[in-house]
Amino acid sequence: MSTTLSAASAKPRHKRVLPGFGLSLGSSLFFISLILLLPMTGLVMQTANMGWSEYWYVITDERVVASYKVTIWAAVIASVFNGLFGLLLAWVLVRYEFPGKRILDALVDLPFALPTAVAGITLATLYAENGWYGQLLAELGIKVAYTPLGIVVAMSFTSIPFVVRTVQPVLEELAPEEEEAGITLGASDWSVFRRIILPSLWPALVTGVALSFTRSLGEFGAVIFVAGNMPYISEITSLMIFVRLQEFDFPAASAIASVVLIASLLLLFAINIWQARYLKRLHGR
Amino acid sequence: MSIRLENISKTFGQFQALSPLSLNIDEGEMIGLLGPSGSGKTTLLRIIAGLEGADSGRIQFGERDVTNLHVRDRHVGFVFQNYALFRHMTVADNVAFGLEVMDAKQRPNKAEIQQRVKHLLEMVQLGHLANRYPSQLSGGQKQRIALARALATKPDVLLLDEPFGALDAKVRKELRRWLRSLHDEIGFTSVFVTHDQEEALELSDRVVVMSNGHIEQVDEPAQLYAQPNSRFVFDFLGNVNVFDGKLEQSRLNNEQAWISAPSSDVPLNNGQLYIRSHELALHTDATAVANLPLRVVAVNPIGPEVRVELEPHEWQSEQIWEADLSHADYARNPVKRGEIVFAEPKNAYFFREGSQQAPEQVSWDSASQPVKAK
Amino acid sequence: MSIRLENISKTFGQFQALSPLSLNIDEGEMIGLLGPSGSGKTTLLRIIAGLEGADSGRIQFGERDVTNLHVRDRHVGFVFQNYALFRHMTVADNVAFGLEVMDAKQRPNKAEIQQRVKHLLEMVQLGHLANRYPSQLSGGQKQRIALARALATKPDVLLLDEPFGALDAKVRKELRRWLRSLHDEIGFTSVFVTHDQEEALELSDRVVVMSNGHIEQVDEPAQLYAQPNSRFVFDFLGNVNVFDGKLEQSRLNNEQAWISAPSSDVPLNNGQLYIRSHELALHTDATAVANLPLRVVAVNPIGPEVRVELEPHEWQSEQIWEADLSHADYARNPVKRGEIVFAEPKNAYFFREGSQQAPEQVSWDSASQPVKAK
Amino acid sequence: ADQTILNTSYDIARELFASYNPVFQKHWEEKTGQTVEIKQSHAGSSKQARSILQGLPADVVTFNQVTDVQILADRGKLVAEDWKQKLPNNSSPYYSTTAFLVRKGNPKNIHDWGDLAKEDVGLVFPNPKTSGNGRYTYLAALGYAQDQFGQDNTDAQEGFLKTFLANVSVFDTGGRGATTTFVERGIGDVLITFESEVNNIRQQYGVDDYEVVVPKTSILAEFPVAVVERNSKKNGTLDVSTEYLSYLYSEESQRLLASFNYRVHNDVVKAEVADRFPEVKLLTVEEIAGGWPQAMQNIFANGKQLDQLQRR
Amino acid sequence: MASGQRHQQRVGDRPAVKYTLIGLTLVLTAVLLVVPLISIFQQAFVDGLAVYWDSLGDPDTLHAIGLTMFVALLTVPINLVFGVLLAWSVTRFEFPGRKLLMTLMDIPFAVSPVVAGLLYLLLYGNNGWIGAWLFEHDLQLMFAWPGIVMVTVFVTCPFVARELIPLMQQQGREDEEAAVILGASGWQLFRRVTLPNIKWALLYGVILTNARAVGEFGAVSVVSGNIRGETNTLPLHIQLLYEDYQATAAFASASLLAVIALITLIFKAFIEWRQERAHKAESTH
Ligand SMILES: Nc1ncnc2c1ncn2[C@@H]1O[C@H](COP(=O)(O)OP(=O)(O)OP(=O)(O)O)[C@@H](O)[C@H]1O
Ligand SMILES: Nc1ncnc2c1ncn2[C@@H]1O[C@H](COP(=O)(O)OP(=O)(O)OP(=O)(O)O)[C@@H](O)[C@H]1O
Ligand SMILES: [Mg+2]
Ligand SMILES: [Mg+2]
Repeated sequence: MSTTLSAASAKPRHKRVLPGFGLSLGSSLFFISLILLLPMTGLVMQTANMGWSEYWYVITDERVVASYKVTIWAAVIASVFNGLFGLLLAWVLVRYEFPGKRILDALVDLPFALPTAVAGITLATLYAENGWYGQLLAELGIKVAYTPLGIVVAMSFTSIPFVVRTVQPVLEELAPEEEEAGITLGASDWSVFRRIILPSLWPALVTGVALSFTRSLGEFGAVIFVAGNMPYISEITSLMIFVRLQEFDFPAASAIASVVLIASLLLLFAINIWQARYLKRLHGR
Repeated sequence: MSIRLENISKTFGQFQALSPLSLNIDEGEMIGLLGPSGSGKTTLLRIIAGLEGADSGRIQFGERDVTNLHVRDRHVGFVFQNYALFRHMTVADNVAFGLEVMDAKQRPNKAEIQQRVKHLLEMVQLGHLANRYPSQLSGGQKQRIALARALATKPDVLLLDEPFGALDAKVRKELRRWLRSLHDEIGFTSVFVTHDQEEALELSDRVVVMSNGHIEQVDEPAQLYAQPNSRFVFDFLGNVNVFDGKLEQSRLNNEQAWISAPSSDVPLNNGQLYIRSHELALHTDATAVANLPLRVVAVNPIGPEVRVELEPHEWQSEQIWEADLSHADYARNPVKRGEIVFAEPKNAYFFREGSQQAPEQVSWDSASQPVKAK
Repeated sequence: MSIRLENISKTFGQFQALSPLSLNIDEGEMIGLLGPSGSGKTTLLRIIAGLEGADSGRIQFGERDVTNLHVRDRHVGFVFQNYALFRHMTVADNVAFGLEVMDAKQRPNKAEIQQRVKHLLEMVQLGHLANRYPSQLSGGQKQRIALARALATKPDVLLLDEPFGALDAKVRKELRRWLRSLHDEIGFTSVFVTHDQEEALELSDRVVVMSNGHIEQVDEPAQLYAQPNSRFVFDFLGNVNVFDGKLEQSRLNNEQAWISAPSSDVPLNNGQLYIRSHELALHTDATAVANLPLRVVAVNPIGPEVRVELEPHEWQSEQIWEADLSHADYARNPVKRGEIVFAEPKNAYFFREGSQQAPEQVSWDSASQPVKAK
Repeated sequence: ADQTILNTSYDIARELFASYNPVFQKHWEEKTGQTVEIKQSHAGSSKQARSILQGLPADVVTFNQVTDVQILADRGKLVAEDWKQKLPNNSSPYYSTTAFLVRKGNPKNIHDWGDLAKEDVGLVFPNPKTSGNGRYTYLAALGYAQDQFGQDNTDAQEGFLKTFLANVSVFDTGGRGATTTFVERGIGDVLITFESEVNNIRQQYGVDDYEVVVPKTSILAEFPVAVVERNSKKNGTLDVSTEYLSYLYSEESQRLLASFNYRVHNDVVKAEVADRFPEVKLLTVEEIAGGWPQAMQNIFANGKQLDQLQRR
Repeated sequence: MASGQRHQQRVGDRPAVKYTLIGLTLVLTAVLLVVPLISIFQQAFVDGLAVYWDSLGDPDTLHAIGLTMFVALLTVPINLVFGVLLAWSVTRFEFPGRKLLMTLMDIPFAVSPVVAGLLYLLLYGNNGWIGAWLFEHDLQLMFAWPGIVMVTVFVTCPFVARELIPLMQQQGREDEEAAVILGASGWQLFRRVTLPNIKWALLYGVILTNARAVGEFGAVSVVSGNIRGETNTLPLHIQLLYEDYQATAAFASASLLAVIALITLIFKAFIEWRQERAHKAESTH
């Protein structure tokens, strides 16, 4: 017994069962460093050239702050709208059979494929007061193009696929039993949806909305054509970055970009963590 | 609440999952649906609940025709095979759900609901887990919560799909007993699905044996065991040895082996004798009753019994034979692997060749009859 | 190939899934790992296979230390609980996989592989399904394909995780028997996980009973049944009735009830008597051996036996008692629900109060001893 | 081709240089017997300058912003310090001015800058923050105000500019966007842009639907050109690059430029096209703001005059 | 007595609800996605078919199409390999920092494309610390096709991994473990077991990557240098045409992009459908 003890107490070196840990993690890290992180150093170095107070001054400039407000509000509205519309689209695509469903499914990805500027010009054409939609809306007294509402339209157009594509697979995987359990307990369709299905979709839906939101924060090409770009009213943050670039003020551009970037990353990270917690509660692991 | 099914049938695409079948269930009865996988048990249960629509036929709950009634309005309790607890709600919220979604008119107020949930959780002995999430429960606990949830709205009918399928033998037994006592106490009508014969026999007032979308037999457990009305039921209710014999000289012969005409007064014919494994005695020589030489393949002591596996010697049988002996019997004649032994049946069921009728029960000596009463 | 585990332990995060344990398995043995859910059976099996690394300890296959050997090089066959068949490959391709991925040097040529696959499929009696996809098979068929796939590379060690867990009782029995005969024929060493005691007892040469990451007992089935060395093993291997008694006047007393000192020569003490349910006789009056009044709660004829559930009358027991009677015994005294009857133990196991040792076997009359040999 | 040069230009000069390049190629071949290939890059001129600073290997720049050339000299020493003196007219072979496009019949009766600060006049011009075109517009308005209210009456000037800015309906980021907004979306009453553009637009969208109004005073908008010496030296194309720009001053070239609605300096050509270019009093940036560096610093920089006037 | 009626059992299967939701989706999709698409074609064909073909036949347009294809052709395989490696490392192994890695992967969604381009420019441009070195060694990355490929890779790199990770998480490791036990090497394991299981998600990721790579404007425009017939991609070319009052030609090219996107997406829907049908046929006989 005691003779084998020394041999046994040495911790065995267990090789990973599945191959490719070193290769896959190594090359992923290499790739992420090279493609994603290395360029970030440019941002850091540009902003590092400024002092803290100058940085603060640049990112809290009155007009820039106004643009944060506009951008965030528009992005919030657009992503909430996308949350609703995306959920509806995903639901209809998963739950029902109807002719043309596959084409509808394909159309969802259209906004990814169109250059954003084309999207912007097209939306401006449609929503301008002499456009197809603009005329109708004008009769109702609603102006979309060249108002903050235009920003919302452009943002939701460019980011709708995010919600659909994150919710869809989860909805597909949803087992019918919980739903049926709800119904046998006498719940109406609406209660079942709200109290049983929706909570299961939450993590995916929130992730989709968050992706849609961050994408909207950064959107430029599509927005500027419909925004009107009036100071303090319809100027978005991306435009402020663009202006700084026009002025060859790279540090200032980097500073404002870093604000958006940090905010987006924090949001995404927070959501990843929240989602892991939520899922842990659901699945117990 | 009694349940009456008339000519219920169901097809999925081309596949006939249920051939038209009828079944009456009395108020307060506990019915077990027993059958092999794919025999349509779940489908039938779901049709009763209203989760699936029948293609034809009629369903009555008591006096009420519920055929076209929505699940929601049938007011049944349903316990799903894998529990289907709401994962994002605490145990208490799960149980409260059925109460909270009631019409505003009927719905008890908050305090009442809380009271009721507390009472239900105590009834299933899990009061201390009210604030846990389902993922933090063991299988047996989940099962009990699923039951409590189904019972919260006081349904008249409780339907359970393999309620104990995924549980350990021990937990299973405990829950089974608990369910029975709950049933007796509250008095709802219940139907449960199982593919475990022991469970069906132990738990139900009557067992419905299904195969291929048909009902094969509906009977009380003892009756079912004593008088299976088809080969299928026979086969399904525990191990059985089959002797395929030709009538010659008032003996059933199979090559070198034979079994003499039984003492009971049944006209013999060509046909098959079904002999349960605990109704076989093993001897070192042929007896007057039978000459069934078998080679011992394995001897396995399984708890209170010794199970001897036997291979026909110089005659034919499709399957290995099995004899279940008490330790005492075994001690009297401790057969060894490889030996040739001679089996003698005590009781058997005779399936007449070419006949579709229920088998005749036959016996050779004064072996006790199985009990029939509950 | 023999297997030798020494001081194997494993933690997941904070959780000790296996406390250091050792186990020797002989060449050609078939070992059953039995235990409740979460006791570490799967973990142990995966560590033997090399799918999981142990935190400490050593594993030897024959003379070879394989502790640090990669799964690939351990050359074991593994059958997963839910089969893990490759969904996109036909049955034949699944079976051929292990052969096709061999080193070019060792790999048989195309024709040989085909030949071998054909042979394996015939061995598992599924030659006609070679071109189907896994989704088109029933559970039992899938299981057999998983076995054929694992055996294709002729492993010396076969590991199976609940190989029959998801199957019908009938199919299960058939496959079980088939696996045993395959094992005896080919002669690999095998370890299988189960939580079905009957399966473990019937199939294995030796059974390893686990609980909470410990090995509770390793023994041959008969031995295990005859001499369980702990309450846990006892409890786990079938139903048991517990009488908690205080020694007074050389009787074990529990309120109004008592059991006299057994005939065997064991010094009594306070402690618990464990009595298996088929070792209880029921009488209409107290006997010299015992005065155990019980109220009949239920009488269930379950196949060859009648199971009587009993509730202690004027004494205390944590659980319902159960007596399994033969139909003959029952016919002699056909008790009814609600009646008071008196139980008398034939054999029992005595757990001395405060002692952690194995129980002593005690008996009151000349009841036959269970067999011990296989 | 024996040599290749890259001409980096502003975004709407595509057709202009598409016409000029063959002319020059022919000239160069006649002169030296060599063939030259000319590659074109078009984008906003600030963006182009940025790209060149970061390594776009341009041999010559033909911009619509003096500052964008200047930055090449200041930041990167890519262009000679004295680039303005290398060619006539401040190295600006053609020029234009800021003019108005109004809808048919001039319903709002717009004739001069003063009319733009009237109530209910909607203006469309590019954002001075993002577009050189917009900066010219702003400076022209400032020049008019200085002219009108006197150099020192800054209050009156700013009052005028404030209403002027408040009348803006849409700030597009570039000239083209503003044009689209005005013409295709039907927004605003006046589009303010380069005179050369105004004429292009009329040609594009219909001569009859719009009228051009050239105010009496306006700004001199120069279109500077320069050789990116560091690149062209490296590429060995200094000669052809220099000649590429000088030849813009030839009569043939000037005629070509004029056909694109630019004003030119060549007297012969000037006389030929006099009827198309009304007399305007052209103020220079130097006169209005003391030069581009000062304009950028005191007017357009973050928080300076423009920002102050736009503050709500 | 016999009633063949079907019961509604899943939430939202009641015809009234079902058709309302489908209708609402179709209307919303039509308004938000289809009409903009039609409007692009309308503007492309405004001057007739001949002009449409002419504008597509322009050598600069043809070159832009070629360059765009070329960039997509390089980008897609790079991101394919990276996406698979990343998904493999994240789903098949446990290691500290897994969550962070998954968040980092989302950076491109959080960064505005223009800023993304700027980041590359700041790093690899002449004034960046790598760019200076490149300049000395006469290596032109920015304002040439390598730069375009680099930023396109950046912008599209999350798509494949994002498609694969949830699927591979859900499928678990058991199939692969079975293969390893049977002696499969890493490559055999991947090619013969993993790949067939993930091929649909992979295809979908590739299609999204391709769609986005073909349509990317903002980031590319920063690093391209806009040299006609050399570094102008199709979206840049569209922008240029539009700026140059060639709206019809611009929209013709835009419609081409939309068509490319739609064709790939419908192609995907088609093979999915065939696969599904083949599978159904298999499992029923
Ligand atoms: N939605 C469905 N579509 C097609 N076939 C179905 C469907 N539901 C059930 N079936 C088929 O109907 C038959 C009966 O199924 P059912 O689920 O009722 O069997 P079961 O007796 O409950 O079996 P198990 O013991 O395996 O649960 C099976 O062959 C099954 O494949
Ligand atoms: N990867 C893991 N991470 C954390 N805990 C684990 C992991 N795998 C197993 N465990 C825990 O280790 C314990 C033993 O698990 P194991 O799967 O070996 O049990 P088992 O005996 O096979 O049970 P069952 O009969 O339910 O399959 C359990 O409590 C389980 O929760
Ligand atoms: Mg079922
Ligand atoms: Mg396990």
